[in-house]
Amino acid sequence: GQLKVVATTADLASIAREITGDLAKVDSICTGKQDPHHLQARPKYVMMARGADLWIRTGMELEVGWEMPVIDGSRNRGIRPGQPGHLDASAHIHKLEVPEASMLSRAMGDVHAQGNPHYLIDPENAKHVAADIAARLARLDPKNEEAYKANAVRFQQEVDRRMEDWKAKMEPFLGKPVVTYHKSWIYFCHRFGIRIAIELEPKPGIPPSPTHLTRVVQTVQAEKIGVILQEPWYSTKAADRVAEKTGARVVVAPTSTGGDPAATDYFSLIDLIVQRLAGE
Amino acid sequence: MGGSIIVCKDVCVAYGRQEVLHNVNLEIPRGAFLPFIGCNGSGKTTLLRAILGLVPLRRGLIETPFDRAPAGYVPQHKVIDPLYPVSVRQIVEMGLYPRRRRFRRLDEEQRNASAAALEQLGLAEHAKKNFRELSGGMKQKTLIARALVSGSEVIVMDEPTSELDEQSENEVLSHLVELNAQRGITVLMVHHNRELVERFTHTMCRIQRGNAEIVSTGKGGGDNA
Amino acid sequence: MGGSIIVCKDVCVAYGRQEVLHNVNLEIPRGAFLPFIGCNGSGKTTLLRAILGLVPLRRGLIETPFDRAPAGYVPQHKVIDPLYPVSVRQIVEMGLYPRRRRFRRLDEEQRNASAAALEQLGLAEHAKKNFRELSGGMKQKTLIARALVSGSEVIVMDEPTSELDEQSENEVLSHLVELNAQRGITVLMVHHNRELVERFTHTMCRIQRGNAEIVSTGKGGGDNA
Amino acid sequence: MHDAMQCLYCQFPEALRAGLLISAVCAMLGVFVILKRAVFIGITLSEVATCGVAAAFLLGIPPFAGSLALVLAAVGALAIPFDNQRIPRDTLMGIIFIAASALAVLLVSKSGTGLMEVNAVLYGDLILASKKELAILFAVLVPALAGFLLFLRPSLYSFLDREAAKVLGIRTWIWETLFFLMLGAVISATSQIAGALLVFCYLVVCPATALVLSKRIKVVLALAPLLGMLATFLGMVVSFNYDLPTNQTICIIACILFVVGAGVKRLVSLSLR
Amino acid sequence: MHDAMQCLYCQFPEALRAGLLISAVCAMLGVFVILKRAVFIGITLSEVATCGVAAAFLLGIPPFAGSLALVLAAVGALAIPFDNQRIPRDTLMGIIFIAASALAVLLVSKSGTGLMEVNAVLYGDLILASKKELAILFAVLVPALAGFLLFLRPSLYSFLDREAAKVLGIRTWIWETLFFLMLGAVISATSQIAGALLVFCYLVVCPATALVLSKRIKVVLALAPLLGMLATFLGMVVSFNYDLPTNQTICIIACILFVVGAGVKRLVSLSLR
Ligand SMILES: Nc1ncnc2c1ncn2[C@@H]1O[C@H](COP(=O)(O)OP(=O)(O)OP(=O)(O)O)[C@@H](O)[C@H]1O
Ligand SMILES: Nc1ncnc2c1ncn2[C@@H]1O[C@H](COP(=O)(O)OP(=O)(O)OP(=O)(O)O)[C@@H](O)[C@H]1O
Ligand SMILES: [Mg+2]
Ligand SMILES: [Mg+2]
Ligand SMILES: [Zn+2]
Repeated sequence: GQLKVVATTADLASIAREITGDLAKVDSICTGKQDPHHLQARPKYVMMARGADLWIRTGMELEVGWEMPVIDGSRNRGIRPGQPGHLDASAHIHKLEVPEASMLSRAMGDVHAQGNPHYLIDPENAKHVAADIAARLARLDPKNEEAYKANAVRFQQEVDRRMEDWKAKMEPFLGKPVVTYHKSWIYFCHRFGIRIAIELEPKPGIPPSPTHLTRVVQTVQAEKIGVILQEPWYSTKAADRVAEKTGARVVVAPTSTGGDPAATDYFSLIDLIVQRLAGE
Repeated sequence: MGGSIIVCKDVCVAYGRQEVLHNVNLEIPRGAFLPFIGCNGSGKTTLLRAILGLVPLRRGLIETPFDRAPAGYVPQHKVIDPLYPVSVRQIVEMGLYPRRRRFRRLDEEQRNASAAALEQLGLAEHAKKNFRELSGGMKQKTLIARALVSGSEVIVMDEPTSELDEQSENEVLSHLVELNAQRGITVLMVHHNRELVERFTHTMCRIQRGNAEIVSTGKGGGDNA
Repeated sequence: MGGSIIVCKDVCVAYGRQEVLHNVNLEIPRGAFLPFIGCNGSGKTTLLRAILGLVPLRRGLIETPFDRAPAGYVPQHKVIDPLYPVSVRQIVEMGLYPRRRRFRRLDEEQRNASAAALEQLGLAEHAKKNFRELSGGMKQKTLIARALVSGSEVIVMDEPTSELDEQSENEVLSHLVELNAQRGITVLMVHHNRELVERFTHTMCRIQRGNAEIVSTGKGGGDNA
Repeated sequence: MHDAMQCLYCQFPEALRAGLLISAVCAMLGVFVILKRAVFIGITLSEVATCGVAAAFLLGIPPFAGSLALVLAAVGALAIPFDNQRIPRDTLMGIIFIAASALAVLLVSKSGTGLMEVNAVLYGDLILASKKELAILFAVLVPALAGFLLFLRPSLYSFLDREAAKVLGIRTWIWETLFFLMLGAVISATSQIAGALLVFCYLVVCPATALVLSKRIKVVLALAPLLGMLATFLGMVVSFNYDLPTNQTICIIACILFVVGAGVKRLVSLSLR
Repeated sequence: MHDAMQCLYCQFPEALRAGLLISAVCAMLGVFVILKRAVFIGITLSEVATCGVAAAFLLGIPPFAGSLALVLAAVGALAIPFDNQRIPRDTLMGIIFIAASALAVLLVSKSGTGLMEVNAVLYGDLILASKKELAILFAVLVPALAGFLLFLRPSLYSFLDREAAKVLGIRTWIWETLFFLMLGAVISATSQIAGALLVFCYLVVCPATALVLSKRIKVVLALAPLLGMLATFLGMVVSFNYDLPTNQTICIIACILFVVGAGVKRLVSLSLR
């Protein structure tokens, strides 16, 4: 019957839905509010993997903690890495922050050793991912090949169409520095020519040191930075504190579909980020 | 003065399934010096704790003056958490609590009372030690001193001299008799050495398998049995 | 047989700054029945614990047979963690540990020994109770029973009868004397009632302010002092 | 170094003041937390608060109301006297910890929010303390401390020997309950600002050092806050100079003080031989 | 329901087996964990392991070597007899917890990795247990359990009354050290697979229920594993049917069993009046 597609994150699922239309059932493991680095396993995840014809992962070791156990637990050979039912969405994207080989050997076990995995927030990357998904679906379900390809093209065109609007709105930020909370924004900023001057919490889970905080304040003041950008699920205390000292604006925006009630699909996600940044 | 200070009416106490005191009726006259005598496990401790309100009664009623003026109490199980960094003197001063005014330091008289109690029990040189650094007898003496300084109308002691040496035991008992005779303080005391107790009184409370009654033995107050 | 079973040479024990035993020299003959007598805080408990190896010596040497055959011991502080869900019988059976073979159940003889000890101390009907459900005297009896079943050559008891009623105390002491006389078991026992002790022996160890010596009092074995 | 200190004060005056205040109060209360064998109460209550926030999100009530309600309930359960219980207090605390942690995840899994969002409500880092928070702190801690010191004697007696205290006419359950309620309020207020781990550290490490160093209750009660304030100050200076997270640096400094204190004590007692 | 159970077994045979094995062994050991007042040892050791992994990343040694080394050191410190100490065991445990948590963050802040990466190494979820992990579990738990049962008597005696045991010729320090080492090994192995919280739950909640229900040590030692296995089974069924995170569901079921057990006990004792 219908193809079953399981994506690890809500973003991937949202893009996959654009490609499949009604031709397949698309589910995601993580909701937009869950941290894909860390997941409390439920039996449902394994059951989803068991029934899946196509498994799509973000890759770049984002899901490293739980992905293989879930696949192993599902005993679904078709979605094991290397099988046609397993798609690593990061295959053709433009990667950022890939550490040098010398760094790699030193920091053994570093999960983000393949680069920063939060790439879907860049719409251009989403286009590559859409193409990859369509190609893979076509391989799994050749009779609907045409439909998938057409949907992918439509998605890409829609991205291109909206891109103009987004670019226009981001115009004021072009070449301007901002402060972000985590490194989860680098792809977005890279795309729209925004410079990340400094991060508030350079390492996830490690609170900023007083020196770092002072440095952030100084940077904001020196470079006249107007915006501190962060995800909704972290406390805004640190950002508020910097804002209070410098008069910068704290912008809270989701980085994944479903991370905010308004971000219902991939387009509305990017819309929302752009709106919030533009201060609408 | 006169009359009963403590009255037990049909008192039953039980631990779970086991009833330990069966219908105890007791009238303890004001100013009595009343030793409690009985076998191990007969219910002496339970009765005293019931009188002090430390064990719930299953049935019956106990009238005591303890809601007005607290008692002095030496428990049978003389343990104080050894972790607490409090000195012997501080433990003895705990007994002064009902007498001192709230938020005030000890007054002259109270300080003298605790010093006197320490002195009398031979604890003066150990006053700064911690409870865990005392020998068994010294622990017991500390708790006796705490009960003595409370200045209560009623003193309840559960085998207060079990670990004391002979001389200390005699001193403590004599002191209790003296307090009883001179100040009319009621003394309830569990003791296993009947011979020794009979040197001081011939009225005692005998407890047998959960039944208590006050009995008088031979009238002569001889020193040697 | 014969000779000394325990020898203390120049034993000094201190807690922190305070030296508690000063150069104790003691030879305890095999098969002795040796009461330890002394004031509170004189160092009796410390000496016995030093002999058992429970307190480190600051100086000196103690020779004992305890690395070959363990002792039976009743501590002064008769507390067992009340949280543990073990019955009186199980605590008594703990004393059988040195006698039983590893990984084996109790044999007939051992079961009889523990039953006999419980019976003798009047604990048979309480054998299934938990330690926390016992009265003070019953707790003490439990630990005495544990020491008795160990079948050791040496029994060390620190005020074993302090909370026992008179009859039990006499029974326990008589039993110890009997064990001593019939099986040549060495008994070291702290006791505060000198009069009572003299009914059984006239050789005792007197401890005064950290000095110990074995003394003999009047030779006649009279029953009343 | 001097510069750094100056800078520290002019950059983070609220953090320094809040840190000194929190450390002093928590370290003093911590003496009794250790003596009552309730060491892990700090993280237990912080888990309970998390669970309360998660429940509040689900019920749509204000997060703080939820966390307050659950914290009070937990504290009430812990104030029960445990002398005649079959299990000790720390076991009940462990059970509450587990129930709260698990329930928080389950609640979150059924509500729309993520666990990170719940945690964000309770997130605290000393260095981020604001003027408003400092005011809240004063409002909670100063009365708590005053009440504690005023009623130190009956509380101490109740804790030291409950039965004797009862016989002496002290209503022990009042003091125990008040102590735990106050502890709950102090822990909630301070964790909010300084983070659960740092409060846990003040409640345990500094009083433990004081208890190791002295056997006089008055000295212990004076030493613990001093040690807490010393650790706070040193920790802030070190974290400022070596670019380290402040809370964790303070914790490590406090642990170092403990090790040093225990070592010195041991050396002194060995040299007495 | 029957279907669901069947499904549960055919879908997650490893998880079910691992869960039953872990719960049985941990619940049995947990009886002594409670009696030794070391309730929070589960999460303390898991923090220590995290710290070890963080240190290993910094030093470039294999993560497990780092965590093993630190866990052994912590367990060694906790095996010290605490009778004559100025502070109780749980205080030292609290200090170790704080030091480990803080140090982990500080180490991470200076290394190339993030805290999530460190945690990922120690990540465990029962439902994801694999065949290989089940084999490791058997290799660790079965010998541990066998040793524990074989040497139950001397260990029990050492814990119950250390001095008396010493006098009876039991080398108490061996048994205490062995017990804590074994506990460390069991906790490390099982946390890896079942997650720290669930192991903590097995170690505390199920034995506490057993202790409340019975005062015979043999009954307690038999009841605790049974309760653990019951909670595991029910928890898996519930989590399967209502799509809830498995670990947390098991924890809550265990807590519910505790509350029910304590309530039943109370009712029975009231009805005896
Ligand atoms: N753990 C300890 N720490 C410090 N000092 C101690 C400790 N135990 C005993 N002492 C001191 O050692 C001295 C002797 O104590 P010990 O217990 O040996 O006396 P004892 O003869 O058994 O007295 P008692 O008849 O009261 O039992 C006392 O002064 C006591 O204060
Ligand atoms: N906490 C308790 N739980 C259950 N039973 C108890 C408890 N305390 C005492 N008992 C039982 O109550 C009975 C009486 O105990 P109690 O302590 O009153 O005796 P006692 O006369 O003081 O004995 P002793 O002379 O040994 O101190 C005993 O059979 C004892 O087993
Ligand atoms: Mg009694
Ligand atoms: Mg003694
Ligand atoms: Zn990341």
